[in-house]
Amino acid sequence: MRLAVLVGLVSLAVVAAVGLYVSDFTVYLGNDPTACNNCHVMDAAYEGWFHSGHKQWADCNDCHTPHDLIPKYLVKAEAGYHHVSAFTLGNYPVNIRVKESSREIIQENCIRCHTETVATVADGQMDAGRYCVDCHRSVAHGERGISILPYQDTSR
Amino acid sequence: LFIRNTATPTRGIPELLAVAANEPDSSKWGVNFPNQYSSWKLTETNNTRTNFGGSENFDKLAADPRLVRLFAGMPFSKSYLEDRGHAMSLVDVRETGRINEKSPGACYSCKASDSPALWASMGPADFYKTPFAELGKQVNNPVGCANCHEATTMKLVVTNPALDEALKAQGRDWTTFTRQEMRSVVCANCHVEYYFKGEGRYLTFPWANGLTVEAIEKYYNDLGFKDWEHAESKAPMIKMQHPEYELFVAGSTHYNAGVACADCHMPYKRDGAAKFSDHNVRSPLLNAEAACGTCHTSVGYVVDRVNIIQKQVYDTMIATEDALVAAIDAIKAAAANPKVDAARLAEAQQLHRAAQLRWDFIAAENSMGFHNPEEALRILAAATDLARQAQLKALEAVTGAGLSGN
Amino acid sequence: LFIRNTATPTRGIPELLAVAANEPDSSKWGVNFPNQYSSWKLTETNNTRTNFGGSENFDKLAADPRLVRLFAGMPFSKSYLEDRGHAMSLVDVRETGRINEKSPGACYSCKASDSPALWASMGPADFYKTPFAELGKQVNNPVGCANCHEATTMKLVVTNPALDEALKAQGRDWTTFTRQEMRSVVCANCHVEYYFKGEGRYLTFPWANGLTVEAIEKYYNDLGFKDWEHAESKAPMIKMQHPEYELFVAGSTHYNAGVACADCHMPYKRDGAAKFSDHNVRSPLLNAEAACGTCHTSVGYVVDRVNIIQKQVYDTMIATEDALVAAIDAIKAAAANPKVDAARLAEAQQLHRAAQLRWDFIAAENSMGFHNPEEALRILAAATDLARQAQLKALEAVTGAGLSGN
Ligand code: HEC
Ligand code: HEC
Ligand code: HEC
Ligand code: HEC
Ligand code: HEC
Ligand code: HEC
Ligand code: HEC
Ligand code: HEC
Ligand code: HEC
Ligand code: HEC
Ligand code: HEC
Ligand code: HEC
Ligand code: HEC
Ligand code: HEC
Ligand SMILES: [Ca+2]
Ligand SMILES: [Ca+2]
Repeated sequence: MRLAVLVGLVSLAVVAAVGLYVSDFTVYLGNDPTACNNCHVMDAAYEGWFHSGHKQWADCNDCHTPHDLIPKYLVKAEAGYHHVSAFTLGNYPVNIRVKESSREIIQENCIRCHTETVATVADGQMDAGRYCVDCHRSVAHGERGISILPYQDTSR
Repeated sequence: LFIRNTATPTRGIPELLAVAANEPDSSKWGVNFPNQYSSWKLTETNNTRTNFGGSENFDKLAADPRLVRLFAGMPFSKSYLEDRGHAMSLVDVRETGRINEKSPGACYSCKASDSPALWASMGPADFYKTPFAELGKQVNNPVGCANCHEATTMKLVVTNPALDEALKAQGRDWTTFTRQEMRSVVCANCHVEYYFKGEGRYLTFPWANGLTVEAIEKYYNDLGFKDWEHAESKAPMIKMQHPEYELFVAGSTHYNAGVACADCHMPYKRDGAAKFSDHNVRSPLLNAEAACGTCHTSVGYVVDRVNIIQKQVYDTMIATEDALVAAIDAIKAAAANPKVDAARLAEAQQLHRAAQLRWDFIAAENSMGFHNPEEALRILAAATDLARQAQLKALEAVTGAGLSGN
Repeated sequence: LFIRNTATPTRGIPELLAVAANEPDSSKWGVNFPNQYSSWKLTETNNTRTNFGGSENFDKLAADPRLVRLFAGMPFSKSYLEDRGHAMSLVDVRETGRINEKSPGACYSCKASDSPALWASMGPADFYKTPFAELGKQVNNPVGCANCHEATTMKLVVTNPALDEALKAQGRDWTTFTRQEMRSVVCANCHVEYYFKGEGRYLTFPWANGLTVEAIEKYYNDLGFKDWEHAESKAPMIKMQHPEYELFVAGSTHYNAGVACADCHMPYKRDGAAKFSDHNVRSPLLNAEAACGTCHTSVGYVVDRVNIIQKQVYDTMIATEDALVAAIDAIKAAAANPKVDAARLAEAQQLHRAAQLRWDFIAAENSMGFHNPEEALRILAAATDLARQAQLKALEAVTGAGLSGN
């Protein structure tokens, strides 16, 4: 128990330290998408979002963080720590994927904005066991289909 | 958190009328749910044709005369039309040339929203064995709300006793299925292969060994069952009927990806702000933007693939039919030959049965293979092989063995 | 337009060494591109096996003895191994039992990064007709950089004269192809069906009528070409070889979706910040997270589908082989019969040729159908049908017509 607390404090220190080191930390308290894009590993996600139907409607945090104040910053701290450490240590997968926890946060946000639209259909009597994005596969980050890099430069 | 129980009040339209359990009249349900009702009503007037489907009830026998010989000796050789919308089911079952005085009430099972109420009142057994004409007096509504929904909750439910029994026999309890599973299972109330068991013509699904074509074949073979004796080859035949559900769940791309029948055939539609399930159930190719476009950004690409796949399956299916016709000719010729080897002739007839039930599993299925392209082609390849072997055995029955290299 | 503002793929490090045009030695290129070089080097030691592929060079003839009879009378009946990585190409072509003193230099075309330089210096015609053993003295490097890249620009290029000529013959100019197209076309330098034209053993791709199996069959028939005469059936046979490119481009799901060979076989890999194409070209199933995960959110689902598809294709392919063996037996038996009808026997032999070249188009293709599942199954279904017809014709050649119902 005491150990856990200790670890907690240490990691907090690490978050602060590494965070400040990697990039100016305060922007993460805001909602500016480019803040996410500070990391090149977020490029694909950023670009996808940039070209998706939602750019003018929703920022990263509209979907990726809960919308009651306290949880929002808890998630940010947790994710932020994960991102920074993963990024600095480079121990993240080739293809970054949302965690189940993020999926559920996102789902809540879809419904939050579209309550009216889905009022009728979200009134099922059984658990659907599926997410909005199982169908709306490209609303958030555009087409996942074709490998992106070959299209980066048409110069050659 | 998922699309799940939110308080009833949030439903698009507040209930105006309490609908009785198993209410046969869809218009009564429609008072509460005008969008679903009016879209369902459209299935009455749909008449657009697609390459291999659509809602124009053209004559399948005229389109492909081979069918007349393949079904020789049974009603499908007399009358077989392309199917159309749910609201036409009653008209079509009454107008078909396949109905005669011996037809049982069982034929109404999947054609009327009166069925659930009648099953409840008179019991399935009596329903099935009552003559078609007589039962007809109590049947007035085509496939409708009561065939898929529970009136009080609007839940999707298993309404057909045959499906309930088939699932129970497999030790599966549909009341525990997820909503997504029910979006396909509700179609299995009708879009499945069936037969009438025994004298009572009891409606039964042959699922005891599983849902693959091989499992269904084994079921019928173990039972020593035949739908009819082929008029030309005298083989004991099985007629397969609309196994949409069975083909789809056999490891298809979409089924394994968690997609349901309703996703493609009842895509959401927008009415002002709120969206609802389009109850104008028809070929998704007539509505591809909504039916496919939400999951597939390039609708042109997927529709293109459907056309490619359907042509591949159609060409392969026609080759199977030619092989079946050749087998029938050979068996007929052999049987007519005085010095025929009876044992080998019987083998040839068994091969004809095995080949044609496989072919029919794909031919009677209504997506021209799209619901599960690889499985459809695998089955057709086996059917052609068996048909040619039937032809060879028939030859051997006359010429003696050795020659054919079997 | 897409992803415009991100950096172009960063090459490991700035160029240190100017690489000469067609430089055969990959290690020289490697000085500039250590990531690509070291990953390419891994193809030398890969030896993991998958259900139907992988990098262990197991004996295909032992795994499926039917092949020995199907290839009776030609080298593939003596030696046929599972393929492995690019860096092993030279070792394997030299160790195979298919090489003899009559083998032409043409066999080195797709086995060495020396080929482009030699084609440039001695000219393709001389390269091809020089005896294998003699040309071998100038060949020291397995498939490598020079087979796919232009040294000065690192562009992907067509290096094989046969591909260049085949495309020209179709009026297509590869220098105008998009980068994504080249990510598949570069593989077509080698992963295609080919034959040696005339006395000079000139390496040629049979593409004049198109790339489908029917178009290739027509090409060979018009030419009256045969690779060998079958030792048992005496039919004029065609040996198909690794038509990966042809099968893939025949309207496959992935090709039509704009996916390239390199997307799956050379997925991007990360080295610190830099991303590069993994040059450890192998079965994507050994690297599914990267190979499929870029586009498919559920890797488990797609790998599962591959297994289902490959089993469907394998089972269907084995049925075709049994039909082919039966046909060979029947033709042999008929030919041995004194009162055989020569004309019908010849027809049977033509049917054997047509059936086996279709089967081989899928059997010699290395993805067990995955590159284009529906097309693979369509072709196998046709092959089985033709094989059984060959068997029937052979019978007719002895018993006379009428009986078989053909
Ligand atoms: C409209 C809602 C929405 C917005 C706005 C949005 N995302 Fe996402 N994000 C999603 C969804 C949905 C997924 C994928 C969930 C899934 O695949 O099941 C996702 C996945 C991701 C992933 C994981 C990669 C993957 O493919 O699973 C990253 C990284 C990401 N988003 C970052 C961002 C960034 C950075 C921004 C802002 C530039 C952003 N998102 C904006 C909804 C959104
Ligand atoms: C410090 C660099 C960095 C920044 C800034 C950053 N990310 Fe990430 N992000 C990463 C890395 C690295 C991963 C991979 C972590 C893993 O999957 O193990 C990741 C993964 C993700 C994922 C998928 C994993 C999950 O948590 O579900 C999402 C979603 C995501 N980031 C969203 C965001 C959003 C939204 C922002 C801006 C508020 C953001 N990122 C800013 C580096 C960063
Ligand atoms: C911050 C609010 C917000 C969030 C979060 C959000 N949306 Fe939206 N979305 C909008 C607005 C505003 C529009 C445009 C008006 C409209 O069409 O309703 C829109 C449009 C859409 C559309 C129609 C246009 C298109 O791109 O196809 C779909 C579908 C959609 N959203 C689905 C989703 C899904 C799925 C999620 C969760 C992954 C989501 N939305 C999250 C606000 C949001
Ligand atoms: C079964 C597949 C499916 C699921 C699950 C699903 N949708 Fe939809 N959604 C559709 C279809 C189909 C449409 C209609 C598209 C059209 O009209 O072309 C649609 C339409 C919409 C629209 C309006 C788009 C427009 O054109 O204005 C919004 C917003 C939307 N959905 C949000 C959601 C949200 C939020 C969820 C999760 C609660 C969700 N959807 C779940 C299939 C789905
Ligand atoms: C991925 C989408 C998809 C799913 C899921 C799907 N279908 Fe289909 N279905 C199609 C397409 C496409 C066709 C071909 C329509 C045509 O040829 O015009 C079709 C055809 C049909 C037809 C014939 C339609 C006609 O035009 O006469 C029926 C009946 C049918 N499906 C029932 C079902 C049932 C029952 C299920 C579930 C067991 C199901 N479908 C699942 C896409 C789908
Ligand atoms: C109570 C029986 C029953 C149920 C339940 C049922 N169907 Fe049908 N369906 C039929 C009958 C009967 C027809 C043919 C009607 C006719 O041709 O007159 C039909 C026709 C169709 C057609 C062809 C329509 C056309 O225009 O060609 C499609 C598509 C279809 N059904 C899909 C489905 C789907 C998807 C479900 C489940 C969501 C479903 N059906 C549930 C009995 C049923
Ligand atoms: C298990 C449910 C079920 C039973 C029992 C059933 N049908 Fe059907 N019927 C369907 C479905 C589903 C369709 C639509 C798909 C199709 O046409 O293949 C259909 C379509 C039809 C059609 C319209 C297309 C055509 O074939 O002309 C007729 C007529 C028909 N049935 C007659 C009958 C008769 C007569 C019987 C009794 C011998 C019967 N049905 C028993 C489910 C059933
Ligand atoms: C062929 C089967 C079938 C028939 C017939 C049918 N429904 Fe449905 N209905 C469905 C399916 C499938 C859903 C989707 C349920 C889900 O997603 O949980 C649905 C959903 C609904 C919903 C929930 C909101 C929505 O649109 O998704 C209502 C309300 C509804 N139906 C009313 C009706 C009424 C009224 C009728 C008669 C006019 C009717 N249904 C006939 C299959 C059917
Ligand atoms: C609810 C989502 C959903 C809907 C609706 C849907 N699909 Fe798909 N489809 C998928 C998924 C998931 C896959 C598997 C490949 C992948 O992971 O993208 C797929 C794969 C495919 C493929 C490739 C498989 C093959 O055999 O080539 C085709 C073609 C296709 N879909 C066509 C359609 C058509 C046509 C429709 C409409 C009638 C449709 N889909 C509706 C989700 C969907
Ligand atoms: C969509 C992904 C994908 C694409 C695109 C693709 N392949 Fe493949 N390839 C596979 C898979 C999966 C296998 C099966 C591997 C196995 O069975 O272990 C395979 C197998 C192979 C093999 C045999 C590998 C072995 O294990 O021996 C070769 C050679 C090959 N592909 C070449 C090609 C060529 C050349 C192209 C382009 C014309 C291509 N592939 C396009 C996925 C792909
Ligand atoms: C210069 C000729 C040549 C070119 C160009 C070429 N290959 Fe190969 N490839 C071969 C040969 C030869 C082998 C077999 C080597 C052996 O078995 O010794 C092979 C083997 C393979 C294998 C099987 C590897 C294993 O471990 O089983 C795959 C996969 C493959 N190639 C894919 C590709 C792809 C993808 C491309 C294009 C990006 C490509 N090849 C380009 C000649 C070539
Ligand atoms: C057009 C290019 C090309 C030509 C010409 C060619 N090969 Fe290959 N070879 C390949 C490719 C690609 C592979 C890998 C795919 C496969 O094994 O099917 C391969 C694989 C092999 C292998 C390893 C697998 C096996 O079959 O044991 C041997 C040995 C081989 N070739 C021998 C030869 C011989 C001998 C010749 C001349 C008669 C020849 N090759 C001509 C392209 C070619
Ligand atoms: C089997 C064919 C093949 C061989 C052999 C090959 N490459 Fe590549 N290489 C490719 C393909 C395909 C790409 C992707 C090009 C693109 O995306 O435009 C590529 C890309 C590259 C790139 C660009 C950066 C990147 O990683 O995408 C470099 C540098 C490179 N290769 C170096 C080499 C070197 C060094 C060798 C020899 C050790 C080599 N290649 C051998 C096919 C090959
Ligand atoms: C560059 C993108 C990309 C890559 C890489 C890719 N796929 Fe796909 N895949 C697609 C697209 C696009 C479809 C078509 C369906 C759709 O639109 O979602 C598809 C469809 C499929 C399907 C459904 C078709 C069928 O016949 O069932 C399977 C299975 C599949 N892919 C497996 C794989 C496997 C396994 C790999 C890796 C070896 C792979 N894919 C790599 C883009 C890709
Ligand atoms: Ca129809
Ligand atoms: Ca291999």
